[in-house]
Amino acid sequence: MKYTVVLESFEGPFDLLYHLIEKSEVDIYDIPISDIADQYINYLEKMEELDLDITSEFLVMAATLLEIKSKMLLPKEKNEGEQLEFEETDPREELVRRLIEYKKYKIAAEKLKEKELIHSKVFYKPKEEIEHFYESKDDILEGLELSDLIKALDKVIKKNKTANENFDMKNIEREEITIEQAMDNILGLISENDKIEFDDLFINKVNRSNIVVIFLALLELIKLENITIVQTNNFGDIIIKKYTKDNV
Amino acid sequence: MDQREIKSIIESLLFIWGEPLSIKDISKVIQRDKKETEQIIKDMKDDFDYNRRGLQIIQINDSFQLSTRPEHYEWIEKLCLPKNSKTLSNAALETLSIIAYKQPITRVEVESVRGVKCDKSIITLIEKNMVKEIGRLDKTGRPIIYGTTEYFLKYFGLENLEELPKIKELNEINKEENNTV
Amino acid sequence: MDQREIKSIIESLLFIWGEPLSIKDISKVIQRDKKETEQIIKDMKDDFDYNRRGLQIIQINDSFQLSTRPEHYEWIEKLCLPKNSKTLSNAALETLSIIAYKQPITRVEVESVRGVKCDKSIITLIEKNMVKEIGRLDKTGRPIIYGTTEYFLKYFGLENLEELPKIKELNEINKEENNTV
Repeated sequence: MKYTVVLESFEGPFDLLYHLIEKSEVDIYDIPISDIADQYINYLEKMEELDLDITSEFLVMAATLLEIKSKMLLPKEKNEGEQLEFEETDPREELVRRLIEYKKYKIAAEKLKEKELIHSKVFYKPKEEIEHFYESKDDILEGLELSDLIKALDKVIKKNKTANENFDMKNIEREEITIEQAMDNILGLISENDKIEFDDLFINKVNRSNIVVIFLALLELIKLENITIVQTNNFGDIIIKKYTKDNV
Repeated sequence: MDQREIKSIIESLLFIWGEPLSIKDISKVIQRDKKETEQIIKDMKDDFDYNRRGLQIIQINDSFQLSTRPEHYEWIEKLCLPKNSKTLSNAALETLSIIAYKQPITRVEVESVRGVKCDKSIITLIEKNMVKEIGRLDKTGRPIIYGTTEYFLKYFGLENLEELPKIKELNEINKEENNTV
Repeated sequence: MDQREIKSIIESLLFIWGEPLSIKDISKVIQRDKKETEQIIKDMKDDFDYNRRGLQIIQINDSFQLSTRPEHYEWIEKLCLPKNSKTLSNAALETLSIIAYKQPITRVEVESVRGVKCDKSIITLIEKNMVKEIGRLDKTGRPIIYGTTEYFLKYFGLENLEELPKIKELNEINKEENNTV
């Protein structure tokens, strides 16, 4: 049976390198390059075995480590010629500088994470709807067109971009109506119109489950003696009326 | 948990709830019985008044709500007047568009999209018969669920809600516009 | 109008506004200069803390906002589960901290510190409104310069950029660590 080695994930070559240095408990200003380079390459090999994606940055770092390693192996030149100044600098210097720079921000990121944790527990209230101070209630909904509605929505979404991450546009589905809602709708229609035709209930309700719900609502209303149904001849229109003792 | 801590918690509950919150719901959270809870809130009302706080606690039947004080109206008006004349009259329309597309939807959800309280514009929309209550959510506070009316469809010349222009298209328009910025 | 009345008005303004409200706007309403206004609000902050109120006043640059207290989170959670945004990934946090400390900064500079590509995490941070483009460098390719937003400050509960953990401290941490290593 294959067993999987759990490899820590690293945010980049510096992250990995720093990890190795800490693990080996060595002085960052005096890194045993040869040793660390081996560990680093070893780690990349493990990643490869596990089929993990090794980005080019990790490989570049491996090359850099090997380059430094070979430079360190070169015998120190004697104080001759112009090369001397160049050779005097420690080949690890640039790497160390960058490592320390990286570590600073890694620590900062950890501190920010702590703050994030605390402040994700704080809540605000939305702004009150102060536009209302100026709206004369009468004319706001006069002469609107569909395009005004769309523009308004578009505006809201843009204005409030961050809050709207969860305004999931792709998954908006029309919700099914419940039997209670359907009953309310039917009663509403009847009180407006006295009587309605059965077929009228299903106009626009193309969805099959809605049709079932409306039908169930109708049955429920009959049972509750809220409505009554009349059909004068076979295959004629079915009329729905408010229930009264007279029309039974 | 001492009395002061409980008051502190109740204040934060009222703050984030935004609309009337029932004694029942509050007492459940703070794990005190209803009578005790009511007494604590009445104490708080007095504290608020005594300390001339900028907010007051108002009671509506068995519910409580935080609000500003009427005597501060003129100051609030000063804050709001110059800034917002631009956005005038769009509140109701924005609210309506969100309800139309996301129905069934609660007030809190509408507000989280708009980023602004919407209680007043929802009342306006109900008065105008564009929006109606279509039920209540079965959770704490039993928040009302809103949807659009038949009149809404008629008004905008739609046969049904499926006829609303697809939001996906809207999304793409947004994306394009963002790219050009 | 005495100090207490002013505080009361400011409390109601903050309540109404909901979002960060600038000292400038507040000072205009209460007709005091900005310095005095700021002092009054700072007093209020202390009052709120001292009285263990359920709300707190937070500062973001030159603006103030009312919010609940983090220690009440568990109680609020019992009432309702407010929308909890996902926290940032480590990659995004690293990128963000580099931008925060070194802004204004280009993508290439961020990448040279992190040693990895950062285009994706920068896009994420822009989408989350933590980071924004603040201009372009006047050199070949005119690379974009990035900086943090006000929302970034609020998200991490920072009054301003000076409140970021001191880099000096970070240096000391390094030294200490080096000694122990």
